[in-house]
Amino acid sequence: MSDLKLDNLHKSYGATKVIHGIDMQIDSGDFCVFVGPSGCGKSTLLRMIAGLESVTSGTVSIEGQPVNHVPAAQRGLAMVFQSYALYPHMSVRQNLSFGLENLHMPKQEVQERINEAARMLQIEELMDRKPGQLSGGQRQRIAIGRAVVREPKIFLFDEPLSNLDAELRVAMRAEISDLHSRLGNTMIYVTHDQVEAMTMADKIAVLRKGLVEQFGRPLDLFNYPANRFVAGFIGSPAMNFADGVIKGASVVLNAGGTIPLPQGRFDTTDGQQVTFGIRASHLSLDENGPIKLSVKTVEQLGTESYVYGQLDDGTDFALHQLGQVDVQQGTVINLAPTLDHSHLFDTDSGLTQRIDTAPT
Amino acid sequence: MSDLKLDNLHKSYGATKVIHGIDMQIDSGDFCVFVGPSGCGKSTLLRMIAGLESVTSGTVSIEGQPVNHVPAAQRGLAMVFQSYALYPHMSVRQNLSFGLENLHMPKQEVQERINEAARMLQIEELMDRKPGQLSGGQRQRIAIGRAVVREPKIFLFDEPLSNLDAELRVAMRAEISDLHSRLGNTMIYVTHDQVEAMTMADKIAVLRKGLVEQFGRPLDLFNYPANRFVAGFIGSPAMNFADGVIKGASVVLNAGGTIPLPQGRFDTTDGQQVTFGIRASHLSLDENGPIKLSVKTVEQLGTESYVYGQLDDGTDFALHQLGQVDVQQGTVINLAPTLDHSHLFDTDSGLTQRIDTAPT
Amino acid sequence: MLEALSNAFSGNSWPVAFIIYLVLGWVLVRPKGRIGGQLMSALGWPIEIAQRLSGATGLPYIFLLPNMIIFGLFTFSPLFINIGFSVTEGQSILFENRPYAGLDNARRLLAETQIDTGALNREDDKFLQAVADTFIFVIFQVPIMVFFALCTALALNREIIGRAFWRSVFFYPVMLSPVVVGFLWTLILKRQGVLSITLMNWGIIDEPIQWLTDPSWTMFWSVAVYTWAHLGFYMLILLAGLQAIPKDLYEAARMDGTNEWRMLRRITLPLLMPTLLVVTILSLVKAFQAFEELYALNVRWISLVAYIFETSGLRGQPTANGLGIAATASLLVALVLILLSLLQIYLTSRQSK
Amino acid sequence: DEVTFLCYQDGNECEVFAGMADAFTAKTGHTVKIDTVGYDVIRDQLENQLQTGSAPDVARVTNLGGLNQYYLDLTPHVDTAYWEENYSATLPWFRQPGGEDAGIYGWMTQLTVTGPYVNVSMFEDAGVDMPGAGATWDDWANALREVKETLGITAGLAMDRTAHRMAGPAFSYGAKFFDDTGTPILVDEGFRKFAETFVGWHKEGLMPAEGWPAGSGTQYKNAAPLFLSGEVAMHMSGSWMINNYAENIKDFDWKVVPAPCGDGGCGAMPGGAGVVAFKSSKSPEAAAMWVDFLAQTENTEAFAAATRNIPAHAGLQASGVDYGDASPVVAASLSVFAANAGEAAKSTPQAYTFQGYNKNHVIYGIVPDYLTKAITGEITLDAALEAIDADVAAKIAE
Amino acid sequence: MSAVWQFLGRRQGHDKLSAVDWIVYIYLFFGFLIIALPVGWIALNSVKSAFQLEKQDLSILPSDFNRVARATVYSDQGREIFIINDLPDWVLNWKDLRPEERAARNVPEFLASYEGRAFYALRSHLGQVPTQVRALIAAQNMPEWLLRYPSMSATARQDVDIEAALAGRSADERRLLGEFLGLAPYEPNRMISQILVTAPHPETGVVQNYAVPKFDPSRPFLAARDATNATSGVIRIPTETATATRTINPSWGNYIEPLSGKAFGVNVNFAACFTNSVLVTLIATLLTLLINSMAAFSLSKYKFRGQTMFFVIILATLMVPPTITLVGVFKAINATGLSGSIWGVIIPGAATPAGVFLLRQYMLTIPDELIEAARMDAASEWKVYWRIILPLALPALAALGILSVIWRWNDLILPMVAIATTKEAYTIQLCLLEFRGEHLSQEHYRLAMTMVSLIPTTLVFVFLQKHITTGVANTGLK
Ligand SMILES: Nc1ncnc2c1ncn2[C@@H]1O[C@H](COP(=O)(O)OP(=O)(O)OP(=O)(O)O)[C@@H](O)[C@H]1O
Ligand SMILES: Nc1ncnc2c1ncn2[C@@H]1O[C@H](COP(=O)(O)OP(=O)(O)OP(=O)(O)O)[C@@H](O)[C@H]1O
Ligand SMILES: [Mg+2]
Ligand SMILES: [Mg+2]
Repeated sequence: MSDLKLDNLHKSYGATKVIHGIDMQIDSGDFCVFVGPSGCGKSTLLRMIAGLESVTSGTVSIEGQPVNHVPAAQRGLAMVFQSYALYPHMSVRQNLSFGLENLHMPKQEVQERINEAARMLQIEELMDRKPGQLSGGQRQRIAIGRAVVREPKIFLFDEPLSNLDAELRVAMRAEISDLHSRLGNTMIYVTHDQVEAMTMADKIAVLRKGLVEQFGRPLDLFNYPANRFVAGFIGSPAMNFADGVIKGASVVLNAGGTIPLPQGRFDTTDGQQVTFGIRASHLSLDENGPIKLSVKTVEQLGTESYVYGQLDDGTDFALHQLGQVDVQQGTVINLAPTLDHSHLFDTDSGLTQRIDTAPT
Repeated sequence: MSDLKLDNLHKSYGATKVIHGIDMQIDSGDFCVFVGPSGCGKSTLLRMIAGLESVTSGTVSIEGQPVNHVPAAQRGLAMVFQSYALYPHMSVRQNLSFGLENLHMPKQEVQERINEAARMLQIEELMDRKPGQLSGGQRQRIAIGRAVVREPKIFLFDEPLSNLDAELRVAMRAEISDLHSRLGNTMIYVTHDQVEAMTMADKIAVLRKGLVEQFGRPLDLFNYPANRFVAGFIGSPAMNFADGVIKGASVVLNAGGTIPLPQGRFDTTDGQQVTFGIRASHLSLDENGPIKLSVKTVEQLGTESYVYGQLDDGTDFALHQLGQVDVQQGTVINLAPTLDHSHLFDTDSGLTQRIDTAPT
Repeated sequence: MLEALSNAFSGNSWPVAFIIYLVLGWVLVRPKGRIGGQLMSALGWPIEIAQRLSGATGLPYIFLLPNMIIFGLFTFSPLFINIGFSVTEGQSILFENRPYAGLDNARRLLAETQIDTGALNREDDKFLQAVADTFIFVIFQVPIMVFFALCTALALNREIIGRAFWRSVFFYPVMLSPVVVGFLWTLILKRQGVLSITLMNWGIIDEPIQWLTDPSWTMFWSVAVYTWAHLGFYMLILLAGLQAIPKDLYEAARMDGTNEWRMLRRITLPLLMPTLLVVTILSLVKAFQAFEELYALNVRWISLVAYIFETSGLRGQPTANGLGIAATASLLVALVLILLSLLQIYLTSRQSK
Repeated sequence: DEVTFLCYQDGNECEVFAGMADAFTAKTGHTVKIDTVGYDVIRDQLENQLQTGSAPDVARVTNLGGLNQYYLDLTPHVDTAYWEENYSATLPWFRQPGGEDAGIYGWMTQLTVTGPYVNVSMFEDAGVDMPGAGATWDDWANALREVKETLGITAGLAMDRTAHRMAGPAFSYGAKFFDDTGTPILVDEGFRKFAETFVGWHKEGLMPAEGWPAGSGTQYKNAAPLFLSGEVAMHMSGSWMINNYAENIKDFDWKVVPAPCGDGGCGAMPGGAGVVAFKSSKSPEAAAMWVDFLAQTENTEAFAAATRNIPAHAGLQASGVDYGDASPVVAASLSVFAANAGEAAKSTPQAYTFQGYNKNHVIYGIVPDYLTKAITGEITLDAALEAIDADVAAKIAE
Repeated sequence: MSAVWQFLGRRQGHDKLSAVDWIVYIYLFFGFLIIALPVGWIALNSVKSAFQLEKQDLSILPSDFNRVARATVYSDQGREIFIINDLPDWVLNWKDLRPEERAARNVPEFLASYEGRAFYALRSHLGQVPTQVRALIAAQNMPEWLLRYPSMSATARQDVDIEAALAGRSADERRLLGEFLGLAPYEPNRMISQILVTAPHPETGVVQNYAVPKFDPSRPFLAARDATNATSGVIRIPTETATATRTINPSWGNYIEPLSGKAFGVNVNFAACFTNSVLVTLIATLLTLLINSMAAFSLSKYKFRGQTMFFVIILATLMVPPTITLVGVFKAINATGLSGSIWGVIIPGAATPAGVFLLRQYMLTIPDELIEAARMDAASEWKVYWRIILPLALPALAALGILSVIWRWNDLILPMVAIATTKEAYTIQLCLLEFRGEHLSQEHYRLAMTMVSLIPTTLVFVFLQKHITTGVANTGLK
């Protein structure tokens, strides 16, 4: 039972309010990812959980116990830093044992834990090197190892992959997921890369400006975004949005074109200003399609192709197709949305107009 | 006629040979991209063309004239550097005019050229700012602007996008393509990102260890890679490779499984050691498929999914599917290759065994 | 004011030559643009011309040249002149009046008996005394200063109120000239100075102490004042070193449950080691050269440099062979200092690898 | 021609010269450019300048014999009879050692003599009578001890830190300084006796810790601040101090007393600064004329009166000088010093030999260097005396 | 109050000051005292009068005790010592007055109001004796040698008949002449100022005024003379029972006189010293920046044969100060004809190895691409240097500039070697040393001028503090 509960959490730096009241319940064993644009408060939130940052108001509870005033070291958490924060002057072994020695743990046990962690992370041959002699991926493993040996209730990761190159990131992503499934610990993971979020998380919390916009399973966020922000943030390329007005059972786009809405899916009123949303891969080339796109760039990647262009009113739109498409720059093409995958948001509030919710 | 010819070009730093003899003919108006792994000599080659690096042997000719001994400034080229190399202490206007002033061009003309470039690149409102006050994308435009005002015969770009974040890269990619189509200049562009290469190039030169492995149009390289290196380098995720032996008209994989080969497509001999290649998106889930994959990770990105795993002999294999797939980690799945898109390379030489070539 | 200006620029051909040089440059290069730019363009005309004539190959040497000329004239040639003095004898400063003496000066400096009179030599005692005293000074001064510089840097690296103010306060003595430092402290430490009198008023001592010349105090105060004057500089370097230690290491250590003392011992000090090394060696070299402050303080003992200074007779009465003896001593000191600095270069370059 | 004149001053000497230069110009048409510098420069830099050929034409120097090799012989330019008549006592000081040199090299601007200043008020307050004429150093030491005890002052006697001031008392104790051939024999019976006494005075506290022990090496140290601040009752200094004391002492009475005596006589060191012309001068004629001009009786008298110094001019010494508005105290002090010089010439002629010795400056520094160590107990007195002998021998060997 | 504590105690992440914080603040505060007190002490002393400094008076503020006059008069009754109360200040301070100030006083009229021994004391004190004697001799046609008599040699005195010359003079005239000539029983009368203290009489306990020579709290007793009853002798009064009053009186003249060249006994003109130092500092710094940056550019941005050698040489000699090779430096400066002018300080000091090192390290961080871009832009190498490198190295140049200002301003050795003989070229540090004269020490001027010499560096410090701390720290040298 190493669950974590945040209760109306606030944080201000002097007059600057950074976290505006966050409630969250993270269950034991969950892999929870915090995503959000830069500066939204992800790191701050994580550091408050870790105890590195004081709480302005609200409660952080671990296993039901409020820990607001418990020092970082005694909360039973471990943190993996973005830059890993390995002690550069200590060997890998010393890096791993340092925290345990601070607890005055018997040598014997320290040794055992380290060896076990080393085996698990396959870093046995690196034990006597210094961090400076390791590659990025190896360092990452040591940083995780340092957390693992402490057998924490909860792991915290603050953008642990953002310093790596693309290739290594992919590999590390897999390793961390793997680790999670083996250890079964609660993990909280901060990133602003939503590919990471989508592929690793059991639950994702999307943050914006110190508030949680949506908290749920990845595919639920993808398929049932609660508002326009989440819809735009989750998924790559970002969802296409076009403003329009409800006319009966259809949306009339400001750029021209009428899109019929599936029945009973959206809760709309006539004349409502709405934003229609559709992902690039849910569009198809269709001579009769209601959406007219002036093509600006075509990117042929071999196995897939992207077409970028603008609607008549200047709204950017993108099309994503598998395989190689036969579209020329400068032409105008017609696109049809897959109606099942279309979204509708209130233009003013940004809230989804969908009635159905994700299956639980 | 601003074509560029490289003739048996060599470069050594002391005893280290970096470029081993490169012949290449780049036509006027072409957008030519050099790709290759890190350290393969792309930058060196570009800098030799620019005149920033001396030529050890061989000739660089521009418009038919050898320019080996012409100083950089007088070759009529312009270069956009990876970090842009904007003069941080000068305003945008001064950055643009610095080179022209060095040529003692009349003030009037300098002004005109700058204004024109500014208009073209839409940086008119930025003219009095310093580079430090600009966003990454804006800086990029200034760097290009600095090249444009010199009205060079040839543009050289050395990984101009590698410092940008993913989003901006996509946008900038499009802008550079756009600029090329408007100016019609010859452009040489170095990158090691093959997405960039694929989407921007008229011609791609794949370099490895100081030699050109293949030089041709992007889709030709994608569809008809000349050897295993090019096949593995072009396309993302990288092509899957599995070693095997030719048995009649089929390949018997070392990991088990027999794959029939399309008739008349490959030039093989019985018992030949070959490497079978197939892209992740040219595999499909098929209960009878010859390829058995133990699934290690599944990445569901919403619109597409990747499945990573290993064959029986430990070879890594990946599957790429549109949409969301229903595969569980730890299970074994069967895959069938799309035979039309399969590749075959000699294991020793790595050369393709394909008979047909790209249409010209 | 005006008089000083005219004194500075008249009676010497340097300024005139410089103006001619500039005008020539201006004519040759014909710079355009703003006045500052024109000046700079004109200033560099030899380099411009050289590049036009022969390309870029020789340019690095030309860029080095002005510095190297001055450097050669006033830093190198003195070294060689000193070698010249050390192998010749006599009282004259002119080489034509100084007969060659081989190693005689070294013997005058170091031998047991005086080679000119056959009596017991006194010079070696003095020199060795200076060496010994200087060593004592260095041995105490360097660790003490490094320790306090470190303490101060550690204190200033904390989140304290008015950090910039404190930093300035501790750096300020570095801005004072040795003359001022000497004068300042003499005022306090002389027999009837504030220190003695205050201590007497408090009943700690019974009669005033001659802090700077009392043999049991002179070294203490030499070290103290020298440390006072230079601490700020090293404090600053250490502070920079401390600030270069990534903050997240401390956070990681906090997560690891490290207490402050252990944080200092296991994290801060090891990571500060490279800087500490630089500081130690720099201050070691500086302490060996200690002279000006001590000279201004009139301390009782004679440092190595003061010995050279005095013996050379450049100030004070020239004595027979004093120049040669001083030159020999100076070469010995220079050798030690160069070895020390090479050690530093070696250690720092090893560190940076 | 222009004569460049490097001058230093204890009081207003250079200003007086400046006034006289106008008269000189009026008389001869040559001009004099006076460069007033600190004494340091004369002592430390002049010889280097001479060696490197950047010296002035004329300078006011104190190292009279030491710079002989650079002097311009004035004989061809001046009335030698006049010079020999009036300056015969001091002319040898400028000459080369050995006695063969008969050149005329310089004009003594003034005669200085060492001697003690006494804080009269202290004696009065303590109720101690000052020893009279002919008293010995021991008498004075006893009297000073009493004053010190009674008033609770720091010390009784202060002395500038140089062998020049110490020489007079040492002569009194019988130190010879030179053997019959004129070579220095510093440490003899008399010297040793005085050195013992001198160290003893320091140890018992009769002499202050701020005096000799406060200096290091061969460094000179002026004890005047001690006297000025009322810390000591007696200052062993010299006639050059009169003006300073007359000017600056406002809160006690002071006077100059005759040099105390001893077995060896009543020792005092004569000395003074001389104006010399240098061979390297570009206009030797004019330089020589300037020196000669200054040496003329009326000018010398005017100079002595204006600067309140004892003239080195024999005739003026006898006839006295009209010191104008000078306070009677100053005049009286000057005459005591002049008497000291006369007494020394009789009872301790080695004082004049020492003053004329061209390496006396070396000895001035070496003696304090080692005696200080003996005072502070770093070495024994015997070792110090031995060291003085050896070091002097090494330093003057050529 | 609690708000103040809260402010002082505010910290991120922690609620209140820990024990370590307290120790740190105490440490810093002591450090502050150790640094600020000596500097403050100098500042306070710099406005004390010469007299106060001479007396080693350690009171914090510039002040003097209230004083009375003590006179010693010789007459046929012998020596008499007595106190004169209530003299005007100008009489007490007669010796401090400038000639014109003395002339402005009507001394005879003042003297007329006194008689007896006080009159004789004051007549001597106010310098009337020589004047009156001169007048008397002229008026009475007495022999002129009388004026020379005080300095006449003993033998010469035997040749003159002093009694005859004085024959027939009145008692008053005899007394005047006796004081002047030092004829027994007369000696020159004297008058001095003493400190006025109030204390109970040690035996009777009556509180009254005394005159004492020195008020030194460290001495157990004072040798005091009754300031009211003129004839009593010296009594000892315990120091702690005595009180003396002081008047605060800053001597701004300590500053004004040397700066306007009017200071007595100071051979240098401080305004000129200051100008010289400013010139030296400015020109040398500009020159240093120019040639050091050129060398650093060459060493950091080119590859050429001998590069490492040049660099190592520069580094190695970084550690050999001119102090050690002094004689050689002296010869070199002389040989180049620079000695005796400020150029002898400016030029040899311009090529600082430390500066080259600092700039080189900084220039290494400037991307080569910028230089290549400029070359592509057809800029000449000189232009690359001053249009690209110099502006970009500005932070390092600023740091070096500040360092150079400090070095040059505070430099002592080079000026001593190069310009010690030419007073016109003296820098401020040399001028400060001027006070260590042979016989005079003008401590009050020296203190004041020391304060003046601190002004520029302090200004530099205050305004460029940030650059120093970042610039110096990041290069690690001095
Ligand atoms: N010490 C501080 N003082 C004041 N404001 C701060 C402080 N630390 C962070 N902030 C502000 O708090 C907000 C949240 O910062 P935080 O580091 O949590 O963002 P983030 O979501 O982690 O961003 P990123 O993705 O860039 O790491 C930012 O606007 C930041 O400017
Ligand atoms: N100045 C040099 N001296 C010696 N070797 C060099 C030098 N410059 C480059 N090299 C070597 O030449 C090879 C090619 O370098 P180059 O910079 O051209 O690679 P690249 O293809 O641009 O790599 P990247 O993608 O990392 O930029 C590398 O192995 C490099 O180590
Ligand atoms: Mg963050
Ligand atoms: Mg490259």
